[in-house]
Order: sequence, then C-alpha cells, then structure tokens
Amino acid sequence: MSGGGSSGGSLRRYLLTRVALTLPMLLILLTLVFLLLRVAPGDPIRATLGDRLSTEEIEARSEALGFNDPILVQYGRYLGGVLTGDLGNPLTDRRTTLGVIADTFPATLELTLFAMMVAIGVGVLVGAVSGRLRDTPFDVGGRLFGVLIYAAPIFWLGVLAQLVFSLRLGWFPTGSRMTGFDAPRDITGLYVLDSILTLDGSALLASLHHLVLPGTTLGLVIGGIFVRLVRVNMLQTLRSDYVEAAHARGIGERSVLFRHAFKNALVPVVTIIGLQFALLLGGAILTERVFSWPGMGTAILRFLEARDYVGVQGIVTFFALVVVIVSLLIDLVNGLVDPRIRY
Amino acid sequence: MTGSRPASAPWSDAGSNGPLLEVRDLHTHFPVRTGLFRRGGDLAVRAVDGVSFEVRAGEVFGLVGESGSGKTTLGRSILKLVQPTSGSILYRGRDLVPLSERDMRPLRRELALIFQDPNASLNPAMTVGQGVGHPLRIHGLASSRAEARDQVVAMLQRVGLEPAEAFLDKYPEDVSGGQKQRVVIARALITHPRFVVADEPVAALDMSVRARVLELMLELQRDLELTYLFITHDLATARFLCDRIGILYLGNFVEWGETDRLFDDPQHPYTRALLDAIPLPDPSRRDRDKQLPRGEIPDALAPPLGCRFHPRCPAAFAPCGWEGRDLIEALESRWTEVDEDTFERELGLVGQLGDAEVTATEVRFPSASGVELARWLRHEADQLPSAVATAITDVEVGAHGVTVRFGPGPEPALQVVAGRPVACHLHGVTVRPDGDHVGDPTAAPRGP
Amino acid sequence: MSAAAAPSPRTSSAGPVLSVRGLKVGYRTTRGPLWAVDGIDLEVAPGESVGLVGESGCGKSSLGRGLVQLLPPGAGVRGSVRLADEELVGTSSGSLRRRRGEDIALVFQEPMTRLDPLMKVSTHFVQTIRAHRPDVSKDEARHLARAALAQMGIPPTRVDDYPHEFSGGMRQRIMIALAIVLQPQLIVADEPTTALDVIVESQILDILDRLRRDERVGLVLITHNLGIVAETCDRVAVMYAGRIVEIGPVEHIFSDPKHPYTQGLLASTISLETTELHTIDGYPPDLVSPPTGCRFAPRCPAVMDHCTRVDPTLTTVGPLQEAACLLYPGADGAAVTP
Amino acid sequence: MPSPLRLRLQHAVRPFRSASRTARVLVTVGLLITIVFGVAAFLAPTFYRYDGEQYRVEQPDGSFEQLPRLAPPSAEHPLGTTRDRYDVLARIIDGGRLALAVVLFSTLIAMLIGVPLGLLSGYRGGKLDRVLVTVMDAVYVFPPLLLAIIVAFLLQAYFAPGVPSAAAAVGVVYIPQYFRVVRNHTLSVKQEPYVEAARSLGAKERTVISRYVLFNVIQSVPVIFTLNAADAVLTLASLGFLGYGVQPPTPEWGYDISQAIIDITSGVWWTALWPGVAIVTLVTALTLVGEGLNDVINPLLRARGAAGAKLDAAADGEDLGEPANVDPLSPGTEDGSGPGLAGRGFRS
Repeated sequence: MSGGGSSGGSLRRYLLTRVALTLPMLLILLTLVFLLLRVAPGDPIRATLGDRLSTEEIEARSEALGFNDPILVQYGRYLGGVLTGDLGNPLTDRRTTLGVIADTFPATLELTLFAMMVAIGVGVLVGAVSGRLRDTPFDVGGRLFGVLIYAAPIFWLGVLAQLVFSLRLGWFPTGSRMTGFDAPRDITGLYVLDSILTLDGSALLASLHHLVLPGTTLGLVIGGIFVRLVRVNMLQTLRSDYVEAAHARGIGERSVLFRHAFKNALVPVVTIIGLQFALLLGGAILTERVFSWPGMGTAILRFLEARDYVGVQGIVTFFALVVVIVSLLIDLVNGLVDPRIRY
Repeated sequence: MTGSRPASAPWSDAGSNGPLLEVRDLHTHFPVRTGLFRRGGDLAVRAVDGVSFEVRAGEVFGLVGESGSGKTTLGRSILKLVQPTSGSILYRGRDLVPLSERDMRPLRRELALIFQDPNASLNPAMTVGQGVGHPLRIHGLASSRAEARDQVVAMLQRVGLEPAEAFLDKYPEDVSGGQKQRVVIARALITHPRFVVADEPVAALDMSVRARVLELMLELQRDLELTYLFITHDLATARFLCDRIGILYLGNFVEWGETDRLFDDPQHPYTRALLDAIPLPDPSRRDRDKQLPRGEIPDALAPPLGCRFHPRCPAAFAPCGWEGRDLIEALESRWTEVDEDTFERELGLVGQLGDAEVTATEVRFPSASGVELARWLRHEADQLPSAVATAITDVEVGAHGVTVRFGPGPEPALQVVAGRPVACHLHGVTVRPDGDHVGDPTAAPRGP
Repeated sequence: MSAAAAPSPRTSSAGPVLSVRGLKVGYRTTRGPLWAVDGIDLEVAPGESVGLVGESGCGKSSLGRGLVQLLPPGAGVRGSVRLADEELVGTSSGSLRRRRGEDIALVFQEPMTRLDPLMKVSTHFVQTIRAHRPDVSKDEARHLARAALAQMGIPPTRVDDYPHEFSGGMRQRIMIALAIVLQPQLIVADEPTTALDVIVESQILDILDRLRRDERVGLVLITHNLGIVAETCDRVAVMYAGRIVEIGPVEHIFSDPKHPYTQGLLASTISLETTELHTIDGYPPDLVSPPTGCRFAPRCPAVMDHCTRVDPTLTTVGPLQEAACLLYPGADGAAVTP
Repeated sequence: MPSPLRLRLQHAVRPFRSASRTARVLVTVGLLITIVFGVAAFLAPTFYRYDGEQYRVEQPDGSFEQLPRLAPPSAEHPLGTTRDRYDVLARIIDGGRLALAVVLFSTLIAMLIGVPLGLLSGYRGGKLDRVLVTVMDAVYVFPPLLLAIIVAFLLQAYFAPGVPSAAAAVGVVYIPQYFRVVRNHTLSVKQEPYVEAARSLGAKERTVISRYVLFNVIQSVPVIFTLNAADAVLTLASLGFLGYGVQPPTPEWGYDISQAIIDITSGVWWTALWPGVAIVTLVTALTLVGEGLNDVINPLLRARGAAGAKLDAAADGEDLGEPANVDPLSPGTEDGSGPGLAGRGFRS
C-alpha cells in the first residue's frame, strides 16, 4: 500500500548509492597497488631480470613494455587495463596474468568456499548455542575453542593435520588437488561442482577426498573467529528490549530464539563474513603453501619469489577486485535483510 | 494586516529593563544529505526558522515546546554552539552571529549553559573539583591553584554541596543525580555569568529532587542577578518559574508573552492543546473537556505548509494551508475509524493511496473510479477527520483519474492579540512574508 | 470495533482479576540480597485501574515485572500472584508463557526499542496471535492485527511497514495494540508515556482509559507522575522502599493523604497551580540494609520515638483507605476492633 | 589527602575492580602467561645453556662438538633438536624474544599513526574525515596477510630483513583498525553533552580534544592493543613461514615450522609441534587479556542480573537502561558503515 512503493524505491536508491560508494574505494585500492608495486620498485624489468639480462636488453624491454613512459601515463594505462580486463603480462610466465588467474582461481575459490561452509557451520552453531547457554560448561568450551583455534596458526594446524590424518592414519592425501586423470570435465573449474554437473561419482569422491583436509583446516580457523562473533552478538540481542517484549507477549522460547535473537544477531555477522573473506584469502595463501594447493596463493608466492613485479601487481589487483566486489555484495545482502539501512 | 519585520513590530517594548538579549529573525538550518546523488539542494531541517524575541535583564524567559520543536537548537544557537544560518543575536547590543569561535570564547564567561542530563554533561574523566574549576583555568580567572580551589569550594557550598571538600575528589559516577546537577550548576556559574541557558535542567531528576534544584536555581538567580533562558517541555514548571514564555512549534513561535496572561487566556490552539494535555493532580477535574490535537509533531525536514500546526489543529479552517498530503492522511485516519465495509468501499473509490500523485496544491488519484469519487469528495468529504475538505476548491474528473485542488493557505505571521504576538489565522488571516505558503498567499480567504 | 480474537465472554464474577499476597522481588548483589519489592498485597478488579506511584528506586518497576514474572535471571520471587485465581509464582515456564499475552500483558516504558527492527509490524501480530492460538490462520491473524491497530488509530494501510517507519507515539500505540490483541484480563503499563510528549501522552492515556472502560481490562499503571494517576486511576498505591505505604481511592488520597510520605509527594508535585515549592528531605534508604522500623522515619517530618523500632503495617485510615504509619492506631500491628 | 596522580590511578583501575570475576580471571591469567614469556625470553641466556643459533658446543679443549641432528626430546634437549642441529627449546625462547619485540614495535607504530588520525578524523569530520575513512577502509578490506607480505617484499629490496622491517610490515596492517575504533569512539564521545559543555565553557578546541575527548576515547586503546598484539604474533609467524620474516637462521617460530615440514614425512614431530605450541600459548594469553579488558571496559556485555553491583544501583528497573557507554569493540554498534573491531577477527 502506501508504504510499499516508497520502500521499494529506497532500496533501489540504496543499491545505487552503495555501488557508487564502492568506486572511490576501488580507485584508492588500485592506486595503492599501483604505487606499491609499480612506483616503489623503480624499474620492474631491472628488479626482476636485472641479473639475467644485459643493460641494453633491459632498456629495450622496458621501452617495449612502456616502463619508460611518464608515471601518469603508466597509471592511466594500468587503470585502462583493469577496465578492459587486461592485468598485464608477467615477466616470468608465458601466460597473461589473466591466464594465470583463470588457471588458478577456481582452485582457490573451491578451497575458500568449502572453508567458508565449514566456518559458518561450526562458527554459527557453536557461537549461537554458546550465547544462548551463557556461562554453562558448553559456553566455556565454546569460548575456549574459539580462542584456541584462533590462536593456532593455519600453517601449523595444516602440518599437524597432515601428520595425523595423512601420515599416521592415511585417511587423506597430504596435499595437492587431484591429478588430471581423475578430474572431471572442466566446466567451472571447481572440481566438486563439475563432478556433480557431469554426474561423475568417482571424481566427486576424489575431489572431496583432496579438499577435506585443507578446506577443514582453513574453515576451522575462520570458524573460531565466527564463534566469538556470533556469541557476542547473540548475547547482545538476547538482552535486547524487543526480545524481552517478545517474552512478555508469551512468544515461545524457540520462536524468540530464532525469529528475534538469532536473526538480529546474524545481521552484523553477515557484514563480518564479508570482511572475513579477505582474511580467508590471506589464509588461503598459507593453506595452499602447506598443502601444495595449486591456487592463486601459490601463484602469487611464485611471482614474489621470482621478484616478478608485473605478475605480483596483476594478481594483487585481482585480489583487490574480488575483495571490493565481495564487500559490495555483502552490503547489498544487508540492505535486503535489514529494512533500516535502506535509506 | 500583513506581517512586518519583527524588529519593528509593535510589541517589542523597550521598557525600563532594556533587553539583555535580542534575537531577530534567527534561522538555524541543518542541510541534509539524502544520498550520494541528491546532495543538499535546498533540503534542510529548519530547526529554527525565523524566531524573534528578546530577554530582559533579570527575567526568566521560558522556551516551551514538544521534542522536535526546535527549542534545544534555539538555545544552542543563541550560545553559538550551533552556527545560525541567518539573523542576529544581540547580546548587550553586540551581534553574536558573525563572531568567530575565537571571538566568542571570552564572551562565554558571561554565557552559561546548564544541561538536561547531569549524568552525561560531566566529563567522567574529571573529578568534581577539576570539572568545576576548569572554567577558571580556561578563562584565567584564578592566579593560583589554591585560589582556584577556594573558589570551587565556595561555589560548591553555594549550590548546597556540603561539606564541599568531600566532593572535590569524587568522580561524577560517585555522586547522585541531584548532586550531579548541582555540580553542573556550580560549573556553569563559577565564572559569574549574566545569561544562563538552562535546557530542561530538571527533566532527568526525580520529583522530590526536582523541586530542590529549581529552588536552588531561583535562589541563585536572585542572589547573582542572573537572567535565565529556561527551556522545557513541562508547562507546569514553566508557569511556576518563568516571567515570560514563548511557545515553539516546528521552529517558530506560535505565541509568546507574559506567563500568567498566556496561561489564563491562551490565544493559539496549540497553546490551548498543550495546557489541556497536562495531567492535573486533581481527580475531581479528570473529566474536563480536552481538545487534543491529532497525531504527533511532524518531521521538521518537510514541515506542513501554511500554518505548521494545521494538520493537527482542532480549530483549523480553510486558509490554514491544506495541501495534498493532508487529504491522504485524512483518508488514512478516517479508515481507522470506519467499519470494514465502508473502508473497502471507499478504498475502491479512491484506489491505492500509494498511486496518488501528491503535490502541495493538488492530488491526482489515477486509479479512482472517477465520477463517484468526485461526488463523494464534493458531498461527503466533510466526514473526514480534519478540515481538509474546506480548502478543496476544485474536483476535476478527467481521463487520468480525479484531480483535487486546494485553495491558498498562507503561513500566518505574528499579530498582536490580547496584547501579545500570536501566529494564528483564527484572529484574522495574516501572511508571513518569508513563510511557506500553499498557492498564492494574497488570495487567501479571510476570517473564519 | 473490537479486537477480540474470539468472542470470549468475560467472567462477570465479582472476584478480582489480580490478587497479590506478600509478594517479594529480590536481586543478588555483592553486598547481599536486595529486596526491591518487600511484601506487597494488592488486588485489581476487572475494569479497575490502579496506579502505582513512588520515587525512582521505590520498587514499582520491579513490582510490575514481578506481576508478569518477567525478571532478570537470578532474581528471586516470593509470595503469591494470582491471576484470575491461578497462581503465577513458581509455575512452569511453559504455563507462564501461555498466560503472558493471553491473560496478562506488559506495556513498556520505552517504545522505540521494543519492536524487532527486522520484522514487519503485521508479523509481530501474527506471531503473537499464533503463539497462543495456533489454529488461527495467518489471514485471520492479519485481520485481527488490522482491527487492533485501527482501534489504536494506526491506519490499516500501514500494517506491513517496519517499526522504524513509525514515530514514538505510534510505536507505543502498536505496543498497546499488541498487548490487547488477545484480550488479556490485565494490562501492566510501566511508565508507558514517560518517553513521550505531553500531547501524545494524553492520547495514550485516553486509549488506556477507553480500554478498561469498554473492554473491562484491569489496569496497573506504574508512573511517577501523580497527575497521570489522578486523571486515569480509580485507586492509587503509594510505594516507598519496596512497600506500599498508602493505598486507597484516588479522590480520597489526593484530597486527604494520610501518610506523611504521600503528603510530601503531593506537595512536591509541580502543577499549574503551584505557587510554592516543597521538598522531601533526604534520600530513599539503601534496600540491602533497610532501616529498622518505619522505612520512611529518617525522612519523616512527623517522626516519633518508636517509629524507628516498630514496623508499621497497613491499617484502615478512612473509607477504603489504608496507610502504614504509626500516627494511626492499628498500624503497630496490634489487633484493632473494627 | 590523596595526590592527584594516585586519585587518577585509582580511578583508572576502578572498572577492573568492579568487573565480573571472569573478566578479572581472564586478564590475570593472560598477563601472567605473557609475563612468563617475557621473563623467559629476556633472562634465558642466564639459565639455559643453549642459544637459538647454536649448533655446536665448545669443548674444554677448545674444539667444537656439533649438537645431534633431529634428536628426540631428552634430558639434554628437552624439546629435541632440529635438522640443522639447533636446540628446539633455545629457538623457541629466542623466537619469543623476537616475537615480543616485533609485536611491541608494530603495534606501537600502528597506534602512533592510527590513534591521532582517528581522533582528528572523528572530531573534525568533513572532507578530511571522508577522505581518510575511504583510504583506511580500502586498506582495511584488503587481505591483511597479503598486505604484510607485499610490504615485507618491498622492504626486502632496500633493507636487510630484521626486526624493524618486520615490525613495519606487520604494523601497517593494524593502522586502519586503530583508526576505525578511535574514530568511531570519537564520533560518539563528540556527541556527549560533556563535550558540548566544554565548548560552552569557552575551552579551545585543543583543550576539548585533549581533556574531554581523548581521555574518554583512550580507554578503548588497551583492548585493541592487546588484541592486535595477539594477531601480530600470528602475522609475524605467517610472514616467517612464507620466508618474508626475519633473516634466517634467526630463530623465528613461523620460519621454524616451515623448516619442519620436511621432518613430518619422516615421522619427526617435535620440530613442528613446539614452535606452534609457543605461538598458540602466547596468542591465547594476549587474547585473554584483550577479551578480559573488553569485558572490563565495556559493561554492555555483562549479563543483566549477573553483576550484582549494577542492579544495586538500578534496583527498581527505572534505570535498567545501560549507561550510554559506546562499545567500539562489538559489531553492529556503528553507523552501519561496517562492523567493529571484533569483526575483523585480528587474524592474518
């Protein structure tokens, strides 16, 4: 009725505003990446290949790749490249940066998605129950789990997991994704999804078999953060005035818990999950290193090792894009969930 | 008469007590950002919108209004804690509005502010002694620590905190609410100000403590020759305390004058409504006739045009400023009172209210069932709960639904009624020169 | 228009809807137990409005919450609260849940935060109604919601709006609509208008008054504003330090208060007729270790020697009027011939 | 008559005294463990016979005897030795010293930049605020570990890897966190009547900020400090694990774990296990302090009715509303611009 039309309009406006607000942030991030990885090292060719090529060769390649142009021109070219999907050509890889990303991103995405599911499952469940059963043994255990798992370095947990579950018990492989022979037909690059799409049962099992150990390690650690977060939010909403009012109306305990407390507690958590995605990507770098997972983390570490500034810049730019898009998506989800922020 | 500039208005009396403070046509607007694309424009919360009055030396002037009336912003504007948008504030003949913060600073010795919530107006990181003594340091009023201490002790005793020494090293969280308000008063008065703005100084206190703090304030006023601007929503306290009172509504005075005369014979329907609404501690008068206004104070971001009180006013009539949204609101309000069949029938006539195109001077119902709605509006609209129907000048049935138009409604200027300024068309239609009008104000019908 | 979920003829028996006997509500503190409500008897008849007044800290809000048994974890309750002859104290949380909203409703002080911000107003109603009457369909529940809201002056066109789209006064109307949608026998209103402006306050009090007259709902109105009590209540109970010190019909107490505390309270009220300020000296006592004898004795202008030794009990001091003060015979607990 | 300093100190520790027992236990236990680490790290040379970079022992005759390779834990080497003949316990002790030093410097760097900027941005508002917030947010949403790696990587081109460059790389990550918390807290303190009161008294902006705003904002800094310190231990270890920490063979827990991966396959567990245990213990200790302090400073999280002292003051429920205390550390209390610090999880 009268209210409906206006709130729909304001939702649209919120979305537009949100998208518009993202642009300056993206620009700043890209500029930072450019300044750090293009301006700071001086001549990237010399930095990367200085000990392998002669001065003339370096000069020629610098000229050819435009590194001798004024910095503003290079900046413009960089931004233009990002707009057109050209993230440059690494100096130490025959593929384009985009090619490298296309080859490695699905692996990272599969790992992080699996980890996110573990994290949400563990974190939200333990956190919510801990918050509800405040100061009971379960709560103490939940908090302790949250703190301890948070305090454990991912790579160390990974190493221990390998020791126990791969070497001692032999349940899972120590690392890497499954080999090309078993891989399902490539559709999305996510092996689990592809196996399901192609109804390839053995590939599904094999891909899960490889994914479980790294994914759970990463997921548990992020889940430890969620436990603390969900618990605190649950405590706050359980003490809120509207929860008390719902009790006063004789709403059932379960209904109060799920319809009021849990739902409201999740609103900030949704935002935070978006931010955790950045952490997840960071954690993925470590996880990939431990489990030899052929993802973007491995790729960027390889470029870093080779001091390939162009390659690093390309992949970091991609990270920045992903992070900004995820935070935008989370904002939009929040706008849908919470009617108050649609102004 | 049509409105004239308040400065030359006939009621501004230059009596024996010359004004200590003169406020002329003061505006304080807060621009609003409504999202990224529609920044500013002229959209603003007009918290104070053309207020003029003066405060005589030694009097208590009351600013009374509901929350959202702009009374707090007016008090802050006068002390330049909020920068006014335009107008002037003459304090002892000197205009404060153009002064920079740096030039204001020495003057702040003479201008004090007492807050509503004593719990929040004391710095939790300072002891009572430090807090009360801080103004002395700021203005360099004590030559030594010991002298400052003596002054603080004397002031604490003056406000009834005894033994004063026991309070010096306490933190605000250690003293009770009533005591805290005394500390706030002591801090405000330690520089010996002349003019004190007291913003709801007792609203947060318990009844029994309230009287004690008010007593103290009156006593201090007499002894220290203070002039108060007393901001409150409580008419009973205002009546007891104030010499003169101004009633604010959405940033404007609706009426102001001598307290007793204003209370005994209110001339503006809003003043009357406020007085009616006060619960009296006298059961024998519980069934007295109350004329309560509808609804609540509207959003100051888009105040009603014409007289700002007209949508709620029990006595409103044609020239009060009826506009499109009033008709929508009247329909909604009517539908809470009628039975379901009537509601369904009339909703059928009007169509979804969300579809209506509403402007200041007209409403178009595109989905209305044309002729029947027009007939209903012409003959039965007087059943609507407000007097909006009296301002309808034209109902047109066209291919694109029914269009309803409204007659002119000027914003009333202050005019002298019963010896004091009142802004209400009931006493003769007036036009505020810079007001918000519906249509052409000069064409407004006269008289009720 | 009535918001009745089902035509439930009210029992017209003369018995009170609420009967409180020896109610105590206490909290644990680091210094020992604090009995915020310390032995209170109270009865409310159908359609009767009883005002509870006192300074802050006197226990009136704790009493209100004790009536609904909605207290923070760890709070202790003793005594008896009978709602239509059924005991509330010590009953299972399940049966308490069924009584709340259905038979007894609580209207809170601060309406702005009492509605779930993520939930449409209509959903609040549907949820409340179906929590108690699972067989009512969603459509029926929405219908009832509309009716209850219309009764409170909220346009039916706005039932699907979210709480933040309403003003404070509207939200309090919604809270009251939520409280009455199941036609409870008793409403406990805890400072329902403190956060509102005087005109809106008057509107809300009008609504409460109409409810108890038209629907015969019992009303316990907790307030610190004596004006509100005088305007809307039949009887008034004056509380001090966890106890009722005087109770009786509003007309009698306002015209002839017997207890010195009531007298002080009335005198310190500022009304339009006030020409002189009066105060009650001192502060309410610390309830962890209350003074012996009469708790008001340290502040009482009429204090006598034995006031600090003998604990006064409520005694009849006028028609239907009782006061707990040793100025009056019988208050020392000795049997008095009627 | 107590001295002003003592008064202020007493005032400062008061929330701690009135805090819940859990909070006090958390802070105490955490502090104790941290102190044990600190004492062990700095006094180790006086009581432990090996040094972290020592692979041989000088014999009385002046010759050197090498330490055993991959020796399991024994009385001689309580936590065993590594592939490079280092004593694991000695490396853990020395790694602790390094961790504490880096963590201290990095959080100090972040604090010294983040706090003043946040204060200024929050108090002044306007364009400066908008620009700073956007820049800080941009850094904030970026994967923190990646940021630290890039900074460490760039610094490596110019400086030898050591405590200063590691501290810089780790510190950069936390600047936005201080900034956000302090800015948001400043924004809410700015709204407090006592700040307006200071202005109405004629105080200069400098006085208002230093005496009225800073004093009240500063109380959230210890919480961020300890929580960031905990996180910084992890970031440093991660950098070390990836080879961007300090120069090998300087003992560093993360680097040591990376060196121990090969040992795993041959069934050697002690080289990987113990550095990790050290990290977990120190991070847990610092987290406990942070969480405890958070409970102390931010009473919003105390349960209704659980803290008797509070109900005491509000026995009647009229005051059951909480004190208007801002909660910079829990999510959802800001202006909708994003979550608070806890949301960050302090994790790389």
